[in-house]
Amino acid sequence: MSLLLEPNTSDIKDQQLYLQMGLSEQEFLKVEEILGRTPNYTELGLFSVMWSEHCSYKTSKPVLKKFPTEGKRVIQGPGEGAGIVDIDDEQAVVFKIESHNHPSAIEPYQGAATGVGGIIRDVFSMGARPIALLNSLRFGNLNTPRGKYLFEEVVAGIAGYGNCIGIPTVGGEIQFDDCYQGNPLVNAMCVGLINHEDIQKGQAKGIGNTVMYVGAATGSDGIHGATFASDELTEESAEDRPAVQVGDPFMEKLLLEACLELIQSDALVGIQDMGAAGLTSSASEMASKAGTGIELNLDEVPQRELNMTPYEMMLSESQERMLVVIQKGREQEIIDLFKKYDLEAKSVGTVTDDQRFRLYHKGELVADVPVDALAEDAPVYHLPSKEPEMYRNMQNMELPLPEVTNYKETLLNILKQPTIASKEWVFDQYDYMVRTNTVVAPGSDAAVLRIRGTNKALAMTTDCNSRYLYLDPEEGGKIAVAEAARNIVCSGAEPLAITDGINFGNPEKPEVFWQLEKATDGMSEACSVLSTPVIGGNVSLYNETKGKAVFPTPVVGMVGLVHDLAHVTTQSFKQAGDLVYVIGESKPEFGGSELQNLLDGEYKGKAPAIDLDVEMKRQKGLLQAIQSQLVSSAHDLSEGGLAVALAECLMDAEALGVNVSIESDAVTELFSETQSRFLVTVKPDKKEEFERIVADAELIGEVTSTEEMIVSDREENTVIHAGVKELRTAWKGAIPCLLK
Amino acid sequence: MKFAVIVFPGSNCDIDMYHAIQDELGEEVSYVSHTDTDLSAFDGVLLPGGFSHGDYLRSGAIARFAPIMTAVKEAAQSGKPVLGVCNGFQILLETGLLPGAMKQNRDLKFMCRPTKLRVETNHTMFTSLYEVGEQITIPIAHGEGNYDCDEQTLQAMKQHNQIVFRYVGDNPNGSKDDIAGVINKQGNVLGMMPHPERAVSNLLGSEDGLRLFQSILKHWREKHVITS
Amino acid sequence: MFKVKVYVTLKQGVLDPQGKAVKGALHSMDFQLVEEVRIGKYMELTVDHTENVEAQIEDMCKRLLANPVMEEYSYEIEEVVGQ
Amino acid sequence: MFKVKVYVTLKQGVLDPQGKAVKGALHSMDFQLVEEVRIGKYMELTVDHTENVEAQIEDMCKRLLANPVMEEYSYEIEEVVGQ
Ligand SMILES: Nc1ncnc2c1ncn2[C@@H]1O[C@H](COP(=O)(O)OP(=O)(O)O)[C@@H](O)[C@H]1O
Ligand SMILES: [Mg+2]
Repeated sequence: MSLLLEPNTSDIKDQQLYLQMGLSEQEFLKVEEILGRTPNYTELGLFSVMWSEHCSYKTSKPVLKKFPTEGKRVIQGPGEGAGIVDIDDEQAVVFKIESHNHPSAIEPYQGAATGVGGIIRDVFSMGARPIALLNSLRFGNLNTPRGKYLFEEVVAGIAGYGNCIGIPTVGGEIQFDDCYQGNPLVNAMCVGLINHEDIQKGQAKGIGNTVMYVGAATGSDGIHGATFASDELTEESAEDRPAVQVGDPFMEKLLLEACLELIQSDALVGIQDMGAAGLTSSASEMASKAGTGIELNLDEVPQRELNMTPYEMMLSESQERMLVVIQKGREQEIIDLFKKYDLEAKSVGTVTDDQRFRLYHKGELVADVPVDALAEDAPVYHLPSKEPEMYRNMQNMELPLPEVTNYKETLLNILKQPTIASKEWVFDQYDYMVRTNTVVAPGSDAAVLRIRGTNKALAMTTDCNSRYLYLDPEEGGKIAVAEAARNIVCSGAEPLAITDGINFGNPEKPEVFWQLEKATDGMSEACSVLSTPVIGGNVSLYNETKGKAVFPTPVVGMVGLVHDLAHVTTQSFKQAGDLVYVIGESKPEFGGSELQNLLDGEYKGKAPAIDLDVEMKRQKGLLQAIQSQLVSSAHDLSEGGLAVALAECLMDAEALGVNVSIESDAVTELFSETQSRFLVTVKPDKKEEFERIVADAELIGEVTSTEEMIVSDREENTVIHAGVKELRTAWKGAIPCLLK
Repeated sequence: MKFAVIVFPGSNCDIDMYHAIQDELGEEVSYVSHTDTDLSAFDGVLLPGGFSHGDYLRSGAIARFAPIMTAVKEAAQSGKPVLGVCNGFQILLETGLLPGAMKQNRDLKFMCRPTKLRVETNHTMFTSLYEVGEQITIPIAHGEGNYDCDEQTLQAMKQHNQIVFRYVGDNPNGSKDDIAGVINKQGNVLGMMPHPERAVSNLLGSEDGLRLFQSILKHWREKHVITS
Repeated sequence: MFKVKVYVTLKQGVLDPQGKAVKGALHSMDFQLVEEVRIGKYMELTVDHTENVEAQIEDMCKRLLANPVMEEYSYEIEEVVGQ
Repeated sequence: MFKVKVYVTLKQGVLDPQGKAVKGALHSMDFQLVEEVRIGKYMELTVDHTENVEAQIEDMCKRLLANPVMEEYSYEIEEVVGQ
């Protein structure tokens, strides 16, 4: 597009071009009011991306405000590239999750890859060394070619980026349900490590300082990505779009190393990555946060294509770019530093004192707007909310106890459900070991990475069972946080904080907004009770196809601190003779359960209930027992209940089996998804001490040396008698088999 | 003994190699940039894994032209131990210091997992501390580890005992003759896809790779009894 | 029998990191004459004689051989005589 | 200016895992007519006018663009007129 063809101000008004860019009539009027005139095309572009939901959180702000964000270890809460939590010894952990749902629906490999690239930049722009990647994925059931294609390509894209840049992908979660068929969810999380003294901020301070552009050249890829991310996917989406963003992990590896060297330079004033809305958001946010202004000369912006317009440059979402502010006069040092890494650093502007955002192109002033108007003054909407009828119906529904005739076959069938089945097919493609710190690899409750040079380690996980949220967003929201914490505790770590990835449907529908409110209420409460503040996150709305929203899916990414490597615990059974305990009693709770999915093919009734105080007490007790080295293995009970958990503890164990007996109704005991429960093994000589510390633990059997899982009832009738090999074959073979 | 870990743009197992030598073997080690040209100060040269130059075009193809590669060839000629792991192996193949070439894995997917290897010979400076036929566990992590060479080359390698490691059981990537690692005729340049530097401590799952580095050290000590 | 040559290239505007790296390598090898490199795929298909070969090839390209979101394709069909 | 098209293919006899996979996929999509698929690279170089273009291209192919151990290459050089 050349400048000559660009619409002028009267086109913008007459043809209401702002509507196509995602600005409403009122928003457009507000822009006119702020400027005191009609914006030109470039300016309109700036407002449209900065006022998109993706950048401004205009509809989600009111609900996000409720999150508890403070804690004694929190160094940086929401607001910067990523949150930061203290882990003692002048070290801190930096982490954040981000969604790339819409790009992944259109081009799954590159969409997922650039999602990973983006979250990595968020972390190293804080000055941290990225040490691990996780993800949280949602797909439709693997029964259509398109569904399989999306799954395979997303996984390959995540692998392609993470492996090449050399950051281990150590964990994640995947759920398959039909509501995600047309709108898969791809959330990527990055965890970094930093020394307190190296913490950076994305601020453009110091009038007269130089704004420099580093990294890849700007192309016309991903223009208006932020706006599209705030819109519903349609059939035409693919054609609508400008060039797909392509990730270059090699370039990012160079950029990462160069930026970490730059952090050590006292010439650096501020640094921020160019993510959504590219140059526009990074420049305007840095100025707005510092209370300054910025002037950019777009002729200096490195460009990959000929004749790019200011509009295109400002809205491009080309990957692997950063914006840095440098002390005036020290530009050459920075140019030299980046040159060592084969990268270009270019002065593109200056920090000014008048809080304006000014752009020059070919000697002309092409945009002049107040920075705060872009970054801070986006409208905030308090959307109407309405309890859906469906929720009442579900609450009032009395579910009969599910009928199971053959327990073993039922277990085998549940193990074959892709949501439950082994994810080895996935994590086999991720280099989860690179940088040799991975103490617990994918396959246990949480991944654990040692911190070199210390005796500490970090545990990390992503979790969210959206089926519960579908039935009851508030309980489901609580459970998502609690489940993440359980996984952290089972690994021997103290839960520190969470990052959240809010993936919902169209918030303009009152029922969807109600889900958003309730889910965040539940999460907030759980975060308060469990002392895991929210230190950052991401919102992705409009996840709908043909008017149908995905299940409310607020993904929780949690990090925990292992105080001593000796505390690291995994879910696999360790030794024959160890005593098997279940902490917590089961109740007949099957709403949203895997058994319900299997038997009825739908989710209905009440979601499992959760008592957060009980949850916290049990987690504390279990963690204390683990830290006192009384526990051989620990696993939380989640999807599929006790039967699945028992099987999972045997999958990677070497030549072991288990023999347990259950007290009450077998369906409830084996398949109910009652919350706040754990499956733990303990050496016989630690029995008493363990029982003293963990109150609600019930001894149900022992680990055996025959590779069999045997469950019997009170009358000593065998309920399940299965070979570990057949369980393993069902569980490990399921996903490869579905992909054939 | 003094080791050099060569760092190419895009290397990412350099740090793992470095720590394996420093922390677990307990010897001296330095990073050496791809733009350097001199390795005379070092007793052993390590080419680490990763994605040099993004592995674009073919893995190892672009790294091969780095200035340091002339010095690597000199080191190889002078009989110093040169070890290429994963991407390092691919670079040695592209350079022609080792025979054969690497293709995409049979299943066209990157794979990361512990693998079982059989030590085919312990008559090398890299494997003297293993038993012949011994099975060891060392992880792989690669997308292009499907080793290939023509029949003639294969026969010649067999004749000269140049196949050092083979995969046991499942051949993960489709490599010809289950080859996981090969050595040059002179016996001082070893290339292997599995990562011994990731298997140097039980905390991370295996320490079977440590003896490979210890073998190098042992060989060097035997050669340098007098000077040190 | 037909021999079909299919060429798949990235669409205009789509970043080609591979081409960029190769160009850099060629420059460092002193092939300064190279202005730009774009890398794509080249496929050779051996195909049985059937009626609507061209339509089928078109279909294969669209559905599998090229990714229409970011790639373009073209092909040549040659009849293989004799053997 | 020249436009150079370079084709790099696996040597005859070298197993092509990617080609095999694509053939399998085409068959499962009911393109039974496909007998064989071989996958290679297609590169487009834009090259300045210099004297010995052909010799330089030959050199690039030999040294970098193809791996002589398992690949073959061919190229076409077209003069770009005008612009
Ligand atoms: N997308 C993924 N990427 C990497 N690892 C995964 C992924 N999905 C699942 N895993 C791993 O598989 C194991 C089981 O996952 P999951 O069933 O979600 O565990 P849990 O229910 O305990 O949270 C975990 O170790 C997890 O990290
Ligand atoms: Mg768990």
